[in-house]
Amino acid sequence: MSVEAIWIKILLFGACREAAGIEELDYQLAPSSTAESAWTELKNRFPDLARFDRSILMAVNEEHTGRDTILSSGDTLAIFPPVSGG
Amino acid sequence: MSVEAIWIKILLFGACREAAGIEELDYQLAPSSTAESAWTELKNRFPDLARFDRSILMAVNEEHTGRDTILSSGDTLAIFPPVSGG
Amino acid sequence: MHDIFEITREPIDKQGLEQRLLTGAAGAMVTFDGVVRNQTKGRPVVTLQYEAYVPMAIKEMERLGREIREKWPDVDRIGMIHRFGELKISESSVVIVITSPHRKVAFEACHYAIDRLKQTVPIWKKEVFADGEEWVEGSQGEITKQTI
Amino acid sequence: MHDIFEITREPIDKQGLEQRLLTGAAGAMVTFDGVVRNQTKGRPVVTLQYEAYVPMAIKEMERLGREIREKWPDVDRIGMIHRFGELKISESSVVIVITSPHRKVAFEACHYAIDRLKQTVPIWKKEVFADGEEWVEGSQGEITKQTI
Repeated sequence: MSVEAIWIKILLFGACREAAGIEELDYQLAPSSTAESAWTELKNRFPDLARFDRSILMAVNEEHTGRDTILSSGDTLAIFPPVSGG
Repeated sequence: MSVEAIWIKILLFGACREAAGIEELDYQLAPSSTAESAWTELKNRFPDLARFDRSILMAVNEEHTGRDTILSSGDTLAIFPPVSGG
Repeated sequence: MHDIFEITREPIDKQGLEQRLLTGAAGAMVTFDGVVRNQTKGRPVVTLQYEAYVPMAIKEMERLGREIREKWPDVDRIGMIHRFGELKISESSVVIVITSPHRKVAFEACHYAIDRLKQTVPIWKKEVFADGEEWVEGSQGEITKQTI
Repeated sequence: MHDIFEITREPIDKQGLEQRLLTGAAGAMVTFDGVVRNQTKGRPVVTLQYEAYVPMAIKEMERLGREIREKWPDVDRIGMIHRFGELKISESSVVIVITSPHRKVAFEACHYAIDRLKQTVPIWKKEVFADGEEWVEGSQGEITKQTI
């Protein structure tokens, strides 16, 4: 990875957290990585996440966001299934 | 009044009660009198009730009823303005 | 069925009513609480005075309960308490609680219940202002049309 | 504005929430209380486990509050408390209170609030049965469409 690599924090919730067996990770990514590319790396590391591929939602810094969002160093990327509170 | 006269109880509520200055009366009526005829007699006795003529509602024995209901001895006739609870 | 229909002079025990109605079958409880507002059309209200034809009011609430169960068979429990006498600002005049497995039925039935209660249950209120008092006019004719 | 948005592990103090929100301007208070049902599709439930992304959940509830005030400017106060952790049958997972001068607005806004909360606020629940457990599936895609 280049010297301009970015560090982000990834949070997992609900069934995603349970499938990965972890709720929080610090992650190094190439510059200009998208939320989607972070997800791809995460799936490689935790293959049980693959089944959520079509359903997951994402938030960056506590705001709902799309998968094509470009991440910056210090961002918190949350990945979770559709919400089911109430 | 004939020997077959009927006795009913009349209850007044809300603005009607206040206008008549009374909440309960025992009343003697001719046989086969209607609720409407009881109301007419009541207005004669308490002229301040006349202004409610178009708006009053009636109940006989605690059931909403129309003005043409024929009364029987022992009935309770309640007369009141449109309800405004809640 | 353990529905609750009451007319009382005492302050309404809303929490108690809710607890008496809650069963394991309920997933949603919707509560309507009618409270005394501090003004009517800009005119400050001092108190509201409620008058009830008590035995008939209870019968009409029970009738309304049956009507609700016909329209929304999924309703689990129904509770209605209406207070009478003199009420101060922010005191509750009426509380209606509906429970059901899912929320849509509870919302619809509770909204319907208070709308109908205001048309059919024989209770009247008078607004007391600093400089006078006025009976609140009910909406005329709706009882006749719908319940006789 | 003194609206209330909270996420808590403790039992929800519904009565306390209602009291904190009641002002003299209110004539109607509508409260939605979501409680744990004893079964799902006939299968007995033992407990529900709720998980929340707390800081984001608060932000989303605040956003929902702003959305409600835009749609219903007559709303007086908004309160929402969602609980997380392990909940038993008949315990409240979420309570939403809306007050307004008149009842229609309070009913509509409260119903809308719980519908939207279930689409946008990052909270998840798992049903625990006697013989296993299952995450409840949320309705997908509705957040994306409506809030981004």
